[in-house]
Amino acid sequence: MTQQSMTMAKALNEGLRRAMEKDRKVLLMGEDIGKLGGVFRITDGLQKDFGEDRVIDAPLAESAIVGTSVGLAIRGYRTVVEIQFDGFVYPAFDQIVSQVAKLHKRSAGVYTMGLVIRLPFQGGIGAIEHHSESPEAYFVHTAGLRVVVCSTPNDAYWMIQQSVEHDDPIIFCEPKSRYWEKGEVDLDNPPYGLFDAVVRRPGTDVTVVAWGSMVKTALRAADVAAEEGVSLEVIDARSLSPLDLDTIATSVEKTGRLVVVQEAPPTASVGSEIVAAVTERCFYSLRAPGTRVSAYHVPYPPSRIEDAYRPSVDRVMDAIDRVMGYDQ
Amino acid sequence: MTQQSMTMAKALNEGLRRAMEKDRKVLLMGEDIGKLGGVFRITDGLQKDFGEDRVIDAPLAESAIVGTSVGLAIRGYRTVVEIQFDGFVYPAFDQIVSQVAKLHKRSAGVYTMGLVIRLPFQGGIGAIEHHSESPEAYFVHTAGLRVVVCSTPNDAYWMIQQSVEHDDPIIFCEPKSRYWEKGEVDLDNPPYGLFDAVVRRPGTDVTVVAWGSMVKTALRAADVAAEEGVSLEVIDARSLSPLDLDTIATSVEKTGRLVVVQEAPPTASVGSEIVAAVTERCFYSLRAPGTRVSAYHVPYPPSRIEDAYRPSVDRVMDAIDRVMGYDQ
Amino acid sequence: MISDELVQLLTPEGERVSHPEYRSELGRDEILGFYRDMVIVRRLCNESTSLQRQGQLALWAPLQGQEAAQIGAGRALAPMDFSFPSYREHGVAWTRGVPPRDMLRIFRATTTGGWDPQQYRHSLPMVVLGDQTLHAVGYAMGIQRDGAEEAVMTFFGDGASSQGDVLESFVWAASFNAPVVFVLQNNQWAISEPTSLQTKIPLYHRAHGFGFPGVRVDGNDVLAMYEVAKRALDNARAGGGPTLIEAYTYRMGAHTTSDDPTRYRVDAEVEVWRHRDPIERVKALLAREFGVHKVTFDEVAAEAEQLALQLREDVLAMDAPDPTMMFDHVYAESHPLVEAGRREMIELGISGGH
Amino acid sequence: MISDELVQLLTPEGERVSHPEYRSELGRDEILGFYRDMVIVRRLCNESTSLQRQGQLALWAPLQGQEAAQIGAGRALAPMDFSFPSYREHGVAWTRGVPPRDMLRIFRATTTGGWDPQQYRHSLPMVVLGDQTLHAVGYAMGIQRDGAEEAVMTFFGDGASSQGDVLESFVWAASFNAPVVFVLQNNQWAISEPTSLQTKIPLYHRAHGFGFPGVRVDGNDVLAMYEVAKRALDNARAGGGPTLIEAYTYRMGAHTTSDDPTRYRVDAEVEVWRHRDPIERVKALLAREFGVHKVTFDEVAAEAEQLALQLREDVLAMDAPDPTMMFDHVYAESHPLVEAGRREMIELGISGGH
Ligand SMILES: Cc1ncc(C[n+]2csc(CCOP(=O)(O)OP(=O)(O)O)c2C)c(N)n1
Ligand SMILES: Cc1ncc(C[n+]2csc(CCOP(=O)(O)OP(=O)(O)O)c2C)c(N)n1
Ligand SMILES: [Mg+2]
Ligand SMILES: [Mg+2]
Repeated sequence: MTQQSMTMAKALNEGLRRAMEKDRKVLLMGEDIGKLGGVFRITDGLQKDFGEDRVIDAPLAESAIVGTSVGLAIRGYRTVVEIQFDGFVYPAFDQIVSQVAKLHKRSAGVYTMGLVIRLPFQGGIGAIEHHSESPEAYFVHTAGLRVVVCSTPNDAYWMIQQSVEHDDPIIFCEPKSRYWEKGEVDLDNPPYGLFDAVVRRPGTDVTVVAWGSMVKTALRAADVAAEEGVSLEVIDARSLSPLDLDTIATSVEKTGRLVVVQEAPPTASVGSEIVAAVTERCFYSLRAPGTRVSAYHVPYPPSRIEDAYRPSVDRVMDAIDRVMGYDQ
Repeated sequence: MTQQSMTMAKALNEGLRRAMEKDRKVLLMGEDIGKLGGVFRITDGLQKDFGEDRVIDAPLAESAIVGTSVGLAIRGYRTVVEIQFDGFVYPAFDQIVSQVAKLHKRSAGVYTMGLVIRLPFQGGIGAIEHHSESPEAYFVHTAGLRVVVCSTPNDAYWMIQQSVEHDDPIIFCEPKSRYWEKGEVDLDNPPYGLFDAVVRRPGTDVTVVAWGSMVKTALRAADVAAEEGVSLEVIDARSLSPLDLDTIATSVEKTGRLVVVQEAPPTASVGSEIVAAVTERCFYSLRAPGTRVSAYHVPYPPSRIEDAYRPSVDRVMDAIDRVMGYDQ
Repeated sequence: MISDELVQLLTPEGERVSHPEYRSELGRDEILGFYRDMVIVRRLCNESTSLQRQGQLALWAPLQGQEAAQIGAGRALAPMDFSFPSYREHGVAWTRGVPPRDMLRIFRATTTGGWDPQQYRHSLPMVVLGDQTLHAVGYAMGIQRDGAEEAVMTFFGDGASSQGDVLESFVWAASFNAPVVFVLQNNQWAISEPTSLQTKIPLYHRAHGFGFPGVRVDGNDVLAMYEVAKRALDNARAGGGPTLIEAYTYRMGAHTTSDDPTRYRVDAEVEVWRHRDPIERVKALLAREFGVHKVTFDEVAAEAEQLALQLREDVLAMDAPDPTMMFDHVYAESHPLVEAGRREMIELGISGGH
Repeated sequence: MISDELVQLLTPEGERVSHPEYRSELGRDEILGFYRDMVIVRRLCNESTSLQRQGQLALWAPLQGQEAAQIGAGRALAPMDFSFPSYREHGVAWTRGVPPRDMLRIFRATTTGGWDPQQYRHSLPMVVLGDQTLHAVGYAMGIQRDGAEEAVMTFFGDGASSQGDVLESFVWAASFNAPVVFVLQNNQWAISEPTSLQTKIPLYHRAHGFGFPGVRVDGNDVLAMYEVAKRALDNARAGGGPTLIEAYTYRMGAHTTSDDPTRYRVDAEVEVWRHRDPIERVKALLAREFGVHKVTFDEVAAEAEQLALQLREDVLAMDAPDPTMMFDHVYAESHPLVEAGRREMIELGISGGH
């Protein structure tokens, strides 16, 4: 087993490189992804090695980036699109929702929409407005799309490759605040299936589901809780569409309590979905109502106060206390 | 009390007329809303009476329709935008989510975004693709917007006026399959507040929450259930953001059972939100898990089979049977 | 001539006119072929309108008046080229070999597609205004990467010309010098809105502002349409980049069968355009210049009649699909929510041609 | 002259050149005023860059090189006109009277706004590329409905020129003949992308395709910018409709303080543009033509220095807001979810300058 320690940014870069080496139909397209290597350097060096025809610096228009990727898909290419920041995906919303999500269906399976839309998402980097959003719910709600989130370098390396190989369109969410954190990457074997949720830390009292940046927050909360004698089982959802409800439900049946931690605002969110779906499946096992720890129902605030907006360990612990106190 | 029987389409038309008479800053803008009166004739005759400056036939670009309405709002106008069909709102998504929803906040309250975006939505009219969608969840998830739905002519008449007068941006959803159904309109007094849910039929066994076209489906299900000896309390949610959770929770505390009926696909939907929020508030009252009856997680199908996609009385009854059977 | 700017090779009276840049050298058989195409697509269109009136179709978008624009452009395509239509291009679909019954499936609302777009190298109808233009440019970028000598053609209307996606597709086509030909059918109306609402100057000028050629063609002149389209496609295949062709034409009928044009336009305008009929002028030319006889025209009419009958028969035989088809092809690979939906539907007994 | 197409009234050497259509009749005081503006905004910009380097700002988007484009355009605005900037228009904000400290609030990340846009008749920075152009056109439509003699100016970059929203704003401005002036600052770069990626021809041509005038101006020549902008605004106020002004200029610095331009452009290019500095040429003109002395220039420099000091002081005094401010002004009227959030935060003890 070849192990290597690298940042998530590097793991994505290496994963993309490997995907491009394997299949010459794989293209990258986005703003500033060529010479600059993208504002986060995820595509660093790839244009130099694969040429301008395969690593395409795009004119500044997100709808066109996605729309032309659809045309390339019809021609048999697989484009990995980089949206520079979460908040700039909305101009492409029509192409994503009405075309990317529906053309496989509309063509009765003839068109393969095997494109990947990379979305550096979530906050926590002290950025200005529109650079810290968590728009996953919009895409999870949309039939025809799949949505996955990496939270470790190893997952980043493998999930990006699995996404490129997968025939359905995938919104690939990258927690930008974790880009520079290092972790071990196994260069030989993927750790899990692309759509599997994973228990990151086993526990017995409360099931905590998180994704992206919030996995680490949940794990820190688990440390704190352990000191207080409460055992959290932390699940990294990894795939938001489809959700791996089996893994989550199995855990909830054991713990009897569910807390979902998300950076997105609460209403009609992925958190709402997990709570609703798990309640339906585990009604008799639940000793407390499934509880969400979310951002607030307000626009992303100026980043000087973002720590009060994004779920913190404190807020997670507050929810843990609430669900633990329920049946006492 | 002046009562008049009219269709929902006519009620909207009269409501818009009254709003325009009251305030000369009220404008209408949309595709084909002038001479044609809109493809559903909701604005019939208004351009003739209020002139081309106030009833604006727009070039065909939804992003521009919404974006220029934002500019008009900054100038002090209140524009009621007509999006021709639900499926054509996505090109305007960026302007709605990043501007309409956020400019009041961004300007620290200086800009009033008092615009209304009318969205003929939901299916059931035998239309071709993109003409029958239920995109409400996207807007409900978005902080800064409000989302309301009329389901009767009386509500249509009053809610459109209340929406125009309200200072926040409102996504005004109109169940197009109900446009031609008649009902009594009270021309003197609004029946309810704009953001109130309303019990359309009192009952004791199951709380059924619906909106738009599905209110009628829920009421029909209540008739069927009554014959089977099950008493449904049907609530018309009317406002989806904010949700009137007090009214819903009060009902659920009484019935102990919740079924949400929506035309939208299930995942991360308004139905998910209602189930999650009600479960949190009424955990000990619930005798069965909150249950959703939704469309399926597939793109809107060809309309010849739309009746199998949209929740039917049969599917609602199936859910009623399930929640009634839970604690037996 | 309608305007100085217009490329026209055949007057409404069927007389040839010369043009400094374009000339038609087509012979009798080719022109007769165009004539046949136009007569057939008009006949099929009328049949579709009456099928709709009889409740057999959910909707129909008639092409009447635009036969020359569509047949001229469509016939200029080479077999390996690929085309991306909007929703009114039944004439183009005909030139690509799409069976008429397949064109009607979407309007009978039994499918959201209708044919195998790769087989005919003609994409599916696009209802969202303008979205297809970006697909066309992307496809053209694929052609460039394959080093293939192929071109793409995409169709949109005067109304759609205002959409951001269409305008972005111009930016991209120019930036990447993509082998794409944009065919803007300016039929003067976007439902109830006249073209003057979308633009104050002729639409073909728009291309110049993006740095590629734009040409305005008499869209009711099939010879001019064919020549201009062919040159633009040849140029694209040879690496010359995009062209915008504005086919100046007229929507003789309603926007769709749901529309009532009497609310917004006057008969006199329609009458003016009736005299510019795209079919009559070719018929006059064929008769005069090539001595084509009435019997030949009658044969074409009879063939069209036959196809219309066949179409009617095919449409009436099209049943609603099994509702579980909504779960097919949502994803290329299995998805738990889709499978759960399918199971639920089967358990509820809704499936099975209900 | 950089190109024949360019309106230029003052060479990089500070010599006047004549132009068939435009001439400057400004006197000493006005030109000195422009000089002062440019010196000050450059100095404030540099101060902001160092504040960012010292960790006092989250980000900074320098305007260096674009002072003439912004001051010329901004000074052409009448008090009642309204302007819609992008995120780099600190110079324009200065001409509108926005206090420098307020411009920096967004970059200190203590707000997503920063000033009262109605008070200064200058909208808030727009980070989403191009969205503001539609707001400008809508606002201009409001002016038309009010029968007011006012105009709107909106700013965007060469990169943003590819966005659908910008192009739709051209469609609308033309269709409604809106009193709006588009100022496209073509600073040659969109982060790492050269303008040649967005277009193969000069960007001002784009307006012609939409049916309104486009002019390319030497964006480093404040006199030319002022005259062209003033004429365009006068024309707009008089009902003459929109104009696109392409200010041909150069981004001397990094895109923002997060950017590293050495990865994508060569120093030699920057050097060429250093010789076209917008401030030096005005200084030369003032000295030669109006006999302005060193002491005056020194006074301006001292004033700029003073303002920079003041800015630094103001910025350092800007504390993080109370986190509960995130719940203010989300809605104009009370919203239960927002109030619940506020309550939760207060109960958790997070608020209170934490
Ligand atoms: C994005 C979008 N907005 C609105 C519509 C509704 N709509 C369908 S056709 C049409 C008019 C289109 O006119 P034009 O582009 O000139 O094409 P034509 O119908 O004349 O062929 C409109 C507004 C749509 N299909 N898509
Ligand atoms: C819709 C959108 N997409 C992407 C970005 C990220 N972004 C910020 S500035 C920029 C480059 C803009 O270049 P240009 O328009 O030339 O303006 P300049 O920065 O040169 O002033 C990009 C890509 C954005 N802000 N908005
Ligand atoms: Mg048209
Ligand atoms: Mg630039």
